[in-house]
Amino acid sequence: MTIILNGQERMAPAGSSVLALLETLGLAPGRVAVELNGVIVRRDTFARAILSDSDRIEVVHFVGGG
Amino acid sequence: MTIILNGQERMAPAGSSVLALLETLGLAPGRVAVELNGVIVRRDTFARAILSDSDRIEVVHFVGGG
Amino acid sequence: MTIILNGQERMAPAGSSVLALLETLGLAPGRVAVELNGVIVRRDTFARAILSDSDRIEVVHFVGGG
Amino acid sequence: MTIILNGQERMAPAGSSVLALLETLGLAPGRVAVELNGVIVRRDTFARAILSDSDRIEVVHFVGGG
Amino acid sequence: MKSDTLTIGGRSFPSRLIVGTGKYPSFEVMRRAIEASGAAMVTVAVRRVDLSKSGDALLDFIETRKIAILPNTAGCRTADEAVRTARLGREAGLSDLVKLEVIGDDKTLFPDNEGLLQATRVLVKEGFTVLPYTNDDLVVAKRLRDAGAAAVMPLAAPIGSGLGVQNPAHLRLLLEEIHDIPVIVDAGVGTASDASMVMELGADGVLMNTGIAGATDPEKMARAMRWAVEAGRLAFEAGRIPKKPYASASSPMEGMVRRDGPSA
Amino acid sequence: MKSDTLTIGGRSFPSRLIVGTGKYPSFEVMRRAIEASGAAMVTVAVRRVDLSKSGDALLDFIETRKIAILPNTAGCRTADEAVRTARLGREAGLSDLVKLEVIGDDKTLFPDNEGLLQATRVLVKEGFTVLPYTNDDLVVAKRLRDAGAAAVMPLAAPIGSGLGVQNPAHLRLLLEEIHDIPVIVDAGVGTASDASMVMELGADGVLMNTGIAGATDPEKMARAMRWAVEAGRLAFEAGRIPKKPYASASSPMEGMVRRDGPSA
Amino acid sequence: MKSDTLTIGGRSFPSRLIVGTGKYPSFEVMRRAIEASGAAMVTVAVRRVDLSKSGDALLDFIETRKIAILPNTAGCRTADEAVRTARLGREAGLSDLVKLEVIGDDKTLFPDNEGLLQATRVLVKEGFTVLPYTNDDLVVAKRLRDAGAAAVMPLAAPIGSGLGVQNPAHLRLLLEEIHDIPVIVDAGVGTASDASMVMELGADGVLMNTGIAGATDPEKMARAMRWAVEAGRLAFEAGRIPKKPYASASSPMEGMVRRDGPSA
Amino acid sequence: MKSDTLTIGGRSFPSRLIVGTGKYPSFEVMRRAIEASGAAMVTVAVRRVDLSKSGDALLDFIETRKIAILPNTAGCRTADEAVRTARLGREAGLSDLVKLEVIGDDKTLFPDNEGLLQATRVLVKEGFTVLPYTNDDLVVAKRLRDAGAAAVMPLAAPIGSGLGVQNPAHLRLLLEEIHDIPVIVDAGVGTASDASMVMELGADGVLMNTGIAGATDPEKMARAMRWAVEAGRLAFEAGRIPKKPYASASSPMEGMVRRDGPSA
Repeated sequence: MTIILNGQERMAPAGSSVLALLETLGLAPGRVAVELNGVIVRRDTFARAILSDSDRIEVVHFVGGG
Repeated sequence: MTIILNGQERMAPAGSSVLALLETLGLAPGRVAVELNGVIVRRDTFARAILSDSDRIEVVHFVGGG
Repeated sequence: MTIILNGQERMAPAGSSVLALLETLGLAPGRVAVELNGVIVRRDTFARAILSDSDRIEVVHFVGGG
Repeated sequence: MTIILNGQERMAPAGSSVLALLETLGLAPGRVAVELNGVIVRRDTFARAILSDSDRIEVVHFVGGG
Repeated sequence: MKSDTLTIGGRSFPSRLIVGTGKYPSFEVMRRAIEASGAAMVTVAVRRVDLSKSGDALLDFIETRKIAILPNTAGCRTADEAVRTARLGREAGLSDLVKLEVIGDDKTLFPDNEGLLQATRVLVKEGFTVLPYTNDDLVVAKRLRDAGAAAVMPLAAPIGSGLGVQNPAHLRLLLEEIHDIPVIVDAGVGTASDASMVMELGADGVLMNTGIAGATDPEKMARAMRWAVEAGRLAFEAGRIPKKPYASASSPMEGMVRRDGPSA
Repeated sequence: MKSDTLTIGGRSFPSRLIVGTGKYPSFEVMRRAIEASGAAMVTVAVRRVDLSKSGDALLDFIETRKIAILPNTAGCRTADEAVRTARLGREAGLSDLVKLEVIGDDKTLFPDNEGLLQATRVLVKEGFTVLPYTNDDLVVAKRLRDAGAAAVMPLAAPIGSGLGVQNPAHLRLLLEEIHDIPVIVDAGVGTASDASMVMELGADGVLMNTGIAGATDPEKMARAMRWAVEAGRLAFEAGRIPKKPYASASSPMEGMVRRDGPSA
Repeated sequence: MKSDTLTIGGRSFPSRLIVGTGKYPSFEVMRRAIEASGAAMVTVAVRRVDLSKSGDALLDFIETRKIAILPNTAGCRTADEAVRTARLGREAGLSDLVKLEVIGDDKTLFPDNEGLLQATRVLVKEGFTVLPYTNDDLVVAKRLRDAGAAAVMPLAAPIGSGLGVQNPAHLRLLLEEIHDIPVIVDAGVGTASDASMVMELGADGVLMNTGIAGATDPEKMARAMRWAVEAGRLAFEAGRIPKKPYASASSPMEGMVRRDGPSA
Repeated sequence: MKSDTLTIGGRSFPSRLIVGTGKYPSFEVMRRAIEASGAAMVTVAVRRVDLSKSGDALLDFIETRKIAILPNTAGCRTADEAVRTARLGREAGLSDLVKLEVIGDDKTLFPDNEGLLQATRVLVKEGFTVLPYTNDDLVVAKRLRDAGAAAVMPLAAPIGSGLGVQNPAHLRLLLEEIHDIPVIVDAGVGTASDASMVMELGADGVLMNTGIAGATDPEKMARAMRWAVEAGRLAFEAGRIPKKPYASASSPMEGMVRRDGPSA
């Protein structure tokens, strides 16, 4: 299926969870925040949150700022 | 009847017009603006605007200001 | 004899030394500077510096200042 | 003879007056000031002031300044 | 563009200086000060007629054929109050001009920009030529412009304080961005150089009251302000020299008479 | 005392603005700027005639019947040099006026006050009307006055810097103490408000060159400076309002139309 | 009240200085600067993970057991964007603190106070501890406070400009009126004296980033800022002397040794 | 060069702050303030012993093993008086250090630079380490240096005025030119940011008295000044960011979460 991750199209296996996606991306779940179709996904539900085709996912973290 | 002129109670003959009121007060109609119960009374209708009991009338003019 | 000490006349025994004067005044020699007729009297010569009649003596010390 | 005019050597006929020098240079006497060997030559004596060999002459005028 | 013409809402005024009419020792002193100032527009307040006394009327001392009346909404604390006062002012003066004030704090008389925007929107719809008194907030100035204000009038300093321009940097930023309507600096001008500075920053005009009315000699101060505004505008148009940290001689360094003759 | 009259050494001049003649793009631009400035006195430098070229002469562009010439000793680094230059200037101009400069540092062109005092004493004895360029040092100003200077000319900022008054506090202290001779602020004025501020502090006059000559439009800037000096002087005489930390309304707080009727 | 304790929303922090984490030459330099600054809270931005590169993570260089993380909404231009970013920041950091920015102009990065108020209301309802970045507008500060902001953070000057406090008079007026929540001056501090001045005006804290990160030696500047904030706070608490226009001797005038003896 | 070491005439002092001992409410308050300031040198005045009263002696409250005594010539109006007082001070303190004052005006306590130079020359010849109190006159500072002064001590503002640096531009020009001896800014510092600013301009040290002694809490203000001097010096060494007229974001503009998802 196709998802839109941080504004860019990307393929992902059907039925993937947010957690699985993060693992694929090599990202530690403890350091990111995830928004799925505009709604925050709480960290303790990453494993249960299942992606669907055309989902819009935002994965953000902290960078230097003032 | 009793009207409230510039926030203060005052007696006025029943059926008085705004124009009559101004004349009684010694005020030139060309230099003031009048509000009757919160609505502007245009200058050319001063003679036709008849006051009723308990009316609230504001008569204002220009004073020095910055 | 009469000396002028810090601008004011004062009696002193003839032949007094600067050191004797300071002792009379109750001043510790280590904390003051002395000028005799406009010339500095070094501290180690206080005992040898003998006053004469009409001498002008300044005895100064440190006070708070900026 | 050789004179030093405004810091530079220059030939001039022996016995020249300051006035003659100015005329040779095309300068109006009314607009300049002249110093001969460090001494001011007043304008009304330009004709009488005769130059000698090695004289140092300064001819100045007004320029824009603040 | 003439140096001394200020255009507001399509109308041209032959002076960039607008003066208030409050706080003068007498109407006669005011009359002379207005004349000395060269102002073509004066602000007035709208107040209840005081029925307990009669006396001279302000307008008898203003040459209304030559000088435009700009009613204000001074003292209003809400958009509603300001709109109501503006309407009364229009009726009294038969002109659409209004200096719009919505005050958000009594001690500083700083504007409530939220209420100001609301009132501006209402009054623009009713056909007023709205001149809102605001602070040096560029974002608000843009909003007021977009809401249809005929000018924006940022403060130099608190009303009546005489402190002069407190934040030239932010005022400059505002002036750089607001071009399609005039920017008239209102409030806080204390003396001539304050007025000049405002104009040098690129303001289109200045509005002041206390600076003139409260001076020891208001008429003379009015004349001072007239020339100060003119001077500041001319300096803005003339293009000032850049500031330099070091000196730069005005007289040439060549041609000095030096050392090679005997010294004096 | 008329606002626009400056009296130096017993002579009266109908303007408080003195302008320089250096650094203009052309003599013609200078001529127009001087006229626009209204100045009644202009400074000039004394330099060797350049024998390698001919051309227009400065004085052809100055209306010397109406405008006094003030030769300077710009560029002089010692009292001796300055005295020598002053003597040459007097001879060239047939006037006793001299703007005396003794420069103590090439980068800042700050005065050497010690040399300045020496040269002042010599020139006063020779009958000159001495106007020394100095810094904002009150003690030196008193000495110059006591030495017979006809005026003192403290700087606002380094020559040609355009920085405006760098130390209004010290300039004010100087102006409070020096009364018997005029104080003319010389150097550092960059724009109109600088000139106004100088006059508001109580200065008797201003001297400037680069601020006008270096502007994009020197003639217009000259006019700006004319009005700025006039405005500043008038403001000084008019007595400005005191500065206040808080606001003070210009319109009366009584008689407001408030809440007791239905809102708009 | 200890000089160096800042209390926000019921939490106490052992430093009045908050520093940013942007613009450092490296994370290691940042780490040392934060340590030198003594700050107990640092701001961070919330951004998309850049999937095209891996590398060091910001948080590896911040001792999060001792230092609180303050996510910001920098770059957001609407209340909606800011709210969304704040929620993401909370999720990433598991803390309710948010430095709220709603930017109204790209060139100046001045706040959009209307959007700021909206976003503040939403986030307060959601349990955030909201620290809004605003300008020196007292009326807006009161509204933010009334909307439940945990602090207000007025600017000293445009973000990253290093200009220092541009309007001490208006900042002082704001500080006089806002007492129940801390006022933390945010943006525009360029050097140590700027930070001291902010604290002397009575601010409860200072937030800065570019002033430290952009210095030639960020670690040393961080230490400078630490002492500057401490110094300014102490000076505020110590009660400075009033300013006087004239001199006042520090040494006594009595007891001078004068003239009555032979001179030296 | 250590940030906190000041070297004068070959001697090193572990603080860049020098404090006065005048005007304290009591010797005990002074003692604590000196300790809090971290100063390694204190100024004292030389006065006739007052024979009419006895009491505590100043020196009992100064830890003279750690703190150098710097006798001043405060109140002297001529070079002769100052030389005489300096000699007495040396004798009383058995140290060659002298803070040299020759006052030229009683209202401003501005220096008489001519007398200062004369006295400096005499005292240098007699082996004194001369620290002359002068104004921000670069030309005089060079002369004092050339006359053998161990430091120059230009004022920030009139003594005791608390006005802070009145002319940073001229002070900067002085600091740029005087390198071979320390420049210690003396007089006029009113609060912490004044002290920081002085150090940021590149001064080697600061001397103050009234700013501390006259504060409501002198001990706390002394601590403030200690950190302020340290902060200002560190900031000077750290290299501040340049000032910019516009904003410059501290957080990256890339990676924003924007509009492409549903809004909050």
